[in-house]
Amino acid sequence: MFYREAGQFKTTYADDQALLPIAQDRVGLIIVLAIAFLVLPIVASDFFLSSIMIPFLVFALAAIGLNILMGYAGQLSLGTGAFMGVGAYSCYKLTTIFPDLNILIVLLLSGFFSAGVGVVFGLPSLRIKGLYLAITTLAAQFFLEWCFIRVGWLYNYNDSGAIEVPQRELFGLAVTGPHATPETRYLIILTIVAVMTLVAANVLRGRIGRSWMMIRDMDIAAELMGVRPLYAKLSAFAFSSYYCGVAGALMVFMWLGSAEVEAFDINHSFLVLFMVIIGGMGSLTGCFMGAAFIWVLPVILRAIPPAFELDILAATMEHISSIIIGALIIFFLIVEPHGLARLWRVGKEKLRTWPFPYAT
Amino acid sequence: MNLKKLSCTAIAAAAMVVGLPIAQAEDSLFMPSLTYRTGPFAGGGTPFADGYADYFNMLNERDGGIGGAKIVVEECETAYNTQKGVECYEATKDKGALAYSPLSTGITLALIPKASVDEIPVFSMGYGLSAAAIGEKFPWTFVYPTTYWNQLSSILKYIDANGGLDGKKVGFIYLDVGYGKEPLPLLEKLSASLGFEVAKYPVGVKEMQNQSAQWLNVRKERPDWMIMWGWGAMNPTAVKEAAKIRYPLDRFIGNWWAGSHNDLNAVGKSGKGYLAANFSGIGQDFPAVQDILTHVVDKGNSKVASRDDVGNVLYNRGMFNAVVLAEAIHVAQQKTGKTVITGADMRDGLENINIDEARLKELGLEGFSAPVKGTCSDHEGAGAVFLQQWNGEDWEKITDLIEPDNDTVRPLLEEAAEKYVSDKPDWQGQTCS
Amino acid sequence: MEALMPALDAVFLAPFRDMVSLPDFLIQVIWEGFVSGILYALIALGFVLIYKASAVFNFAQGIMVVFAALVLVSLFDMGVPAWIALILTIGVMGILALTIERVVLRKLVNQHEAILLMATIGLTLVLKGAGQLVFGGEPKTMITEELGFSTGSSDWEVFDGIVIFQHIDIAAAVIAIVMVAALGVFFSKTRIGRALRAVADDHQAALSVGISLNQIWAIVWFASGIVALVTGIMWGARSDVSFALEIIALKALAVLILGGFTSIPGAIVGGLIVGIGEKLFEVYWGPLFGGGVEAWFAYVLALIFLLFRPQGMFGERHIERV
Amino acid sequence: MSTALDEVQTPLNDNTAVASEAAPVLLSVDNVSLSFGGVKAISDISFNILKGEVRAIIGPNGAGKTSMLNVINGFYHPQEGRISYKGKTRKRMKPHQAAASGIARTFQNVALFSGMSTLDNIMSGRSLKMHRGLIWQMLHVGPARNEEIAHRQFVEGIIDFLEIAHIRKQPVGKLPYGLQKRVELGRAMAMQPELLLLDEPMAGMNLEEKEDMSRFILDLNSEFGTTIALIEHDMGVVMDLADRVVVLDYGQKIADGTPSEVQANQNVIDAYLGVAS
Repeated sequence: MFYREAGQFKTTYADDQALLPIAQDRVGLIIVLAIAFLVLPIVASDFFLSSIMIPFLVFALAAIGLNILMGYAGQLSLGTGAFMGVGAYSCYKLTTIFPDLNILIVLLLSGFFSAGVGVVFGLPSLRIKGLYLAITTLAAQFFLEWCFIRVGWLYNYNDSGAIEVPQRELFGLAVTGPHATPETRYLIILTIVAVMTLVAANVLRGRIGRSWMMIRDMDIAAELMGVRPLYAKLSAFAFSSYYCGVAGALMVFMWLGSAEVEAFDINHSFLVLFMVIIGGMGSLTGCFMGAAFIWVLPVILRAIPPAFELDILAATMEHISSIIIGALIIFFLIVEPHGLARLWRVGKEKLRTWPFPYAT
Repeated sequence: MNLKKLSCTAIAAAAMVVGLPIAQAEDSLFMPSLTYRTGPFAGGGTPFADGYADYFNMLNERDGGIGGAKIVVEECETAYNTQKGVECYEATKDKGALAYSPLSTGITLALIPKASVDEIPVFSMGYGLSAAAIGEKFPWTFVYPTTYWNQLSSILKYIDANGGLDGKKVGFIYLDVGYGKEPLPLLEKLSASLGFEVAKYPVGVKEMQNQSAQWLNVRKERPDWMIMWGWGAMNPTAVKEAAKIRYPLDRFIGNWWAGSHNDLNAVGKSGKGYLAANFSGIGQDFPAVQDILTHVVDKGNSKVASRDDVGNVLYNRGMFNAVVLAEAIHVAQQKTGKTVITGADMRDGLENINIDEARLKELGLEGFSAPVKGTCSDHEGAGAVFLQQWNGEDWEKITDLIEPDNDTVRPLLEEAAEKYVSDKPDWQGQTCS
Repeated sequence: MEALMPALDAVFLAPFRDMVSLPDFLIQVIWEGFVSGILYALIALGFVLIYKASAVFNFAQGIMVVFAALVLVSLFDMGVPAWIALILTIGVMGILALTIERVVLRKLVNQHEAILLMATIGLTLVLKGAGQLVFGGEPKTMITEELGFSTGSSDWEVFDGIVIFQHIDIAAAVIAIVMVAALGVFFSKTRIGRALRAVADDHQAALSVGISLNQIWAIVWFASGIVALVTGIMWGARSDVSFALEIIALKALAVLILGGFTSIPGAIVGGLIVGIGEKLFEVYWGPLFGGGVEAWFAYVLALIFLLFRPQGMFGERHIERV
Repeated sequence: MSTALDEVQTPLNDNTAVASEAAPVLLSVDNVSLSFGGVKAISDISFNILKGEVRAIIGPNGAGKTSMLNVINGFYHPQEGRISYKGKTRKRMKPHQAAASGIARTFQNVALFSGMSTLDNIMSGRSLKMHRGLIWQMLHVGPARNEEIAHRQFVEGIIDFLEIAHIRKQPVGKLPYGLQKRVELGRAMAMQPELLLLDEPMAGMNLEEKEDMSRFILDLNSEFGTTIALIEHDMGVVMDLADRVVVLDYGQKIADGTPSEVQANQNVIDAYLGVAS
């Protein structure tokens, strides 16, 4: 009823090309951002911020990274976890080598290392397509995991073999390490994720984003239109891996506080993959929806037995959530391969045409 | 689903967001239990979690709790996964958690800095960071009864007593993660001072069940002894592979996470002779274990699959974890005079713990383990371990307690602790008189 | 230069000197590689069967191996005699195949192969959750002896040393060979087998043979379910039955790259190359890298191979048309 | 204003040459042979395309017509022979190089970017004309935004020309076939090509759609002076549109000339009778 675009006329191409051409969407986004930036840090509990919101944002960023590669450029990757790892280890090395460098700069710089590694492992994509490529990204995953274990230099030869986040301050406020409050960490991640999402949206609607989608939809035609597969594919790998790398660095520095190689194992690659599938391939909104769904669903499932005073083992709920997520992946692939994001859009379309059910 | 339950859920959800403290019963003691009944290591996590929960439940049933306060055990499933472990920590710490036993090196490393800020002790019993034995540097972390490093020195002592170490070759097969690599620095230092050679055989987590290459190398290099830092599916596979290449199993010694019933039941007769270190008693022949059977298991309040599982190596170890924590609560209650204590009180309790032989007997655990005694600077106790041997069907204790070589190990631990805090300028230590 | 020579020697010469100096050991290494190669090949075979007939890249093959073995062991634990448990397990795999065909595949006909792959990843999650829910997460012991396999070993004295052959490994090799031969006969001699081959080439053509696509899919899933069961028994006998096995199954993906997605001989040869290659590499070159190289050897080998021959060993070069 | 904008604002009809025998040769194919694993798809074919003309390539199924187009725009590399385009002779060229030198094409089986909207599909034809780097793209302000808007303006011109304004924002995957073909033409037009290769632009269309498409092709040729090479089965259309026709059969050239000459050629009649049902 309120979601109508009637009366909103675009008078310039610039207006028409805006990210959110419909006024209600813009208002909605502003409200969401206002809640995220202003309300949540004040009212939400530490647990909600540090165990739900922070992981959600980290995974949303990683999902954006994978979605750029998979949903927009059409290159299937199972190496997300390892690329996140490259970001995390780079961040650790950078901040221990240059302890005085601003931590935000370090976080953003560390993405470049994973972008570089992403390009190297993206090289086969020039000759290999589809499932074959997916399997070669497994090579990246396992080889990098091995490096994280075997190359002691990466974790400063710690006895524990783990990277431990040192405390870093920004304007006298601890932003990493145990003394950083959840609110501080949350706001920093939120800012980084918001800005990086905007940047991704900008790139995706421009020439470069279009060249990725061209390669995805029909690589031969794209090449005949003058897109160079070399640049398009490698830039997609670089861009995607940059996002994954920053997400990995944020994961360790702003959330876990320390990490062993398991934090970047193949299961994380799959976790992010599920987020992209369920959220919707080729949709940035979908990345947030998918991340929220996959991360929050088990948390909710875990809260059900106590709420109903049922004596169900935590482990049982764990298995059930695995079944549910698996079944939902199949369900979405069958019913709506474009995931939650498409359902959301369909819902909005219904609102626009309400009360006429069949108008386009 | 009726309306009342629905509204309960909604309120719980809202409470979760804004973090209203979910009311705990007054005068109760909240003990979170980070379990891993799922995931690749579930086989070991399940009996441990059962023993832990059953002991506290037994105290509730038999004694009405500790000092009159009931113990509330809340399980949170980590699947041995660091992220979920951190989540469990965040979810339970505000409910008045008294101590955490993270049960995975990864989670332990993540919690050590967090818990010290939140003033909740971390009790990583015989795992985690060996350097945490140094109380001056790690006021909030405890590793009773002993560390990996001291355990290794005990094992080496046993080898030395059975044919000498000098000039020998010792193979070290380990899970290629932080846990398995933990004792490497000590092993290398001791090999130089004791004059033995070390051959290392890492086993990747993904290759746990595919160890033939490592054992082929063992066959080639013929070490005189093998020591294993293994966990989960790695252990039975290793013992099977060792038997396959006809390595003498009585020269193959696992650490205390590589010597449970779960590991060797799968191997059966072919694992006969394999040795493992242990610090907690085996079997049901302890009054405390009998009490668990009467008060918890037989009443159907335990999660164990069968009554026979009680008394297994890992079950008893989980129980021992609870014993130490219960004792710490007891000490803290006596020191403060309060029934309901805080994390900080708990820390004092742990630091002043003293489970000597008389106390073990009182607890119904005579001969169960070496005495556990802590001080401000010693968060480890440098307890002794014994060796047990698999007879094809069950574990048998074959040695007396073997004291570690703490004089050698302690300075190395101090060095490691120093290194840990060196790049953390804001680290809070404590001074011990 | 002088610093380089020992390094070159260590990489290019020393391993071969090692091999020659202990020939019995070399044979043992190759045998071990051969046996694990057979197991990789069996997993890959399950993939190939399904991919050939339905172009579904079945990521769930690894978990099906675990699932089949768990069903077998759990039935036995419930008191069912071993051989009856085996037959019942085959029945369970049949029901599973029918269910997968009905609930998942039928709805996804003609979808893009990436979508089908992801559906099987979803299936993996479901099977993993359901398996742990029903059977528990603890590792279980394979009922090797109860099924009539010897757990002993035989020695072969050669080159002044011995090579040890586990009977179960020999059995695995024999069963694998028999199974591949049986599949070969099935594909070339039976009506259904020929229809399966026709399906691989052209769905319409298969329909004209008078067998519905749905039936064929159910049959291939069932067939690879049986392959999974055999694999599960063999691998379970070598270590134990646990969900940790699932990750090892991923190596079959590397095998597929070498052998091609549709070639049964390719799966076998690819499996053996990966199995033997990774053992030789780990034993003779692994120490140079600090060990543990088995974790990535198969994938990196596949990656390098792909760069030179993207269509696999036995695949035909694909000509793109517009 | 930046150079990118200047380029965009150049009128479409900058090459005003009209087809005549005197017009310069734009592309010439000399003795080209192409085979796949021993099977000859094209053998020893030579012909040329003059600037500004509409050149048709016809022949029965499997005559090698599409292969010929693929050779011209660099998708296939001929084993023998040479291709000269705008006076430059080459043996190999990559498709994107062909695109950069002004060759655009459409496909027999529509090869649109099915996940993208009509507008984005046609915008994709502007890829080579857009130059703002990654940094500007990321910020999407100033030059990058202006560039995007300028090209949008240009693309809107094409949308008007092809009368597809109503499907501007729709994903092309779900459009009817005839419209998809039109969008594909629009995408090729957006490249402002000197040489436009059309592979069966009217296949599967009804009469009305064919008439529309013919009108677009003729307008494109006469108003904007684009040189066009097209493959078409409908002889009526070919005779109406083409200035000159080359006929292929079994990979060989059997005739070349004006429509009426070709129509009278005995080889052509035989080839068509032999294959036609």
